[in-house]
Amino acid sequence: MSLKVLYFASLRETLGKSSEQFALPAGVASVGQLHAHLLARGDAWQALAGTKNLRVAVNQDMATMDTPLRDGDEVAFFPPVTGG
Amino acid sequence: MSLKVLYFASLRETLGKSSEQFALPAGVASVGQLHAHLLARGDAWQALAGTKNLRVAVNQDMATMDTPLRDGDEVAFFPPVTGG
Amino acid sequence: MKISIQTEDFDVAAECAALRQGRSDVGALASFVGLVRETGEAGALTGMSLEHYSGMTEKSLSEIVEQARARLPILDATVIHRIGELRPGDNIVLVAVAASHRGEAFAACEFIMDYLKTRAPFWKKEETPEGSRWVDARESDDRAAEKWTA
Amino acid sequence: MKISIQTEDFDVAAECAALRQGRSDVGALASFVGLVRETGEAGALTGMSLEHYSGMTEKSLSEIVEQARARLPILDATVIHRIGELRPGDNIVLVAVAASHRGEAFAACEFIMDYLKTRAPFWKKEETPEGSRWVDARESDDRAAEKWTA
Repeated sequence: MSLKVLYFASLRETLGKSSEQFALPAGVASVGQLHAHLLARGDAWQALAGTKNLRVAVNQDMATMDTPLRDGDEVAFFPPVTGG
Repeated sequence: MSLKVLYFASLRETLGKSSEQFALPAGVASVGQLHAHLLARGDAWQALAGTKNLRVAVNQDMATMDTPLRDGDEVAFFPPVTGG
Repeated sequence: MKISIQTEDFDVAAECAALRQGRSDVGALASFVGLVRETGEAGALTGMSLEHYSGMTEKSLSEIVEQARARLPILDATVIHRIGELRPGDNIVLVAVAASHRGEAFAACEFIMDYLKTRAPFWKKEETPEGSRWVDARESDDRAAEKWTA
Repeated sequence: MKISIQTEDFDVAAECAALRQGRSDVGALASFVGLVRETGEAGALTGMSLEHYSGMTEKSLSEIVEQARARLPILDATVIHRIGELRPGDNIVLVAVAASHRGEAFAACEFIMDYLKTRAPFWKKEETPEGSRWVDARESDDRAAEKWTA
């Protein structure tokens, strides 16, 4: 299963990248599992756990840790929004 | 005691005048007494009684029938406002 | 505070710009424009005339803006109301409020409009193909003004 | 409905005029402009940069306007949000709503702003003489949005 993952704002800066495309290992089938997979990279990726009220969107709709993932999905992680 | 009395909108049209200056007879010392005095003129002046929710201002402040009158006051009668 | 009763039209952008001019603390500008609709209480409109009580109108609008300031931490406000002969689609009234935050700007703008509608001495007369008629006051406007004292 | 995410400034008067264009039923135009204040959470500001999630932003704003329409009898609405580098005093966001009556225009304009603030994927970074910092989300914005579901 291949996903596009996006990072915004402070998270983008901390991780040093705004997006990546990668093939997921077997067993990663939900946002929560993707989150754990990324955290396991260590180092800067702890920012995903350290961001207060981390938000996630799947295919540009707000999602939760339980949201299932499908091949080709676009997943975005970001801090609470501050526009307007 | 001399007063200036103003009429606005439908009341002005029905009465055929926008203002008048006149000396009040003794005993007319409140808005309610002025109102009764004007009604007693008969004819078109019944419009003062017939105007639904008639409003009155004394010296450009909203007033009631109980508001006392003083020499030189400006009294205005008008229907409910409809600006904006 | 700017209060103006005028026959001429107004420029919303210019009035909003004037409210910000020379201030560093404006984060929110709420504005409202009321217009002559093509259809009124008496059907299709060909025009509208607006009468007011000169002197009391300015006093009344100033008091309304002062009440808004007393209730809400706003920075400045402008009220412009046109009088005389207007055509369908014409602007009637502008209320613009500058504040640091949006909640206060919205609330003050709506407060001023609700009070203007029920307290400022203006009267509208609608002109239609069948003749002209004075607009009746609306109970919904009274209710809108009452919500601020609840 | 017009939704625009852009680096350029906007013209409030032109956007309001466009909302009325060709319509005979507009009696009320409520608008809101949010601006960069000279003082932010981190003290005096020298600038601000606005990042967004291209694609989701437009989708999110369209959905917010559709929700406003579903709740309130409004005629049309425009939302413009700037992105990129802004200076103190610059416009950030415009929400303008056309309706027949003022109550709906005010409510829809405030609803759209409250939802935009808490749901549309924009992020502000403030620049100060001491450096730059991402703006924290405010609890007061969450409460403002929650009042619409009470």
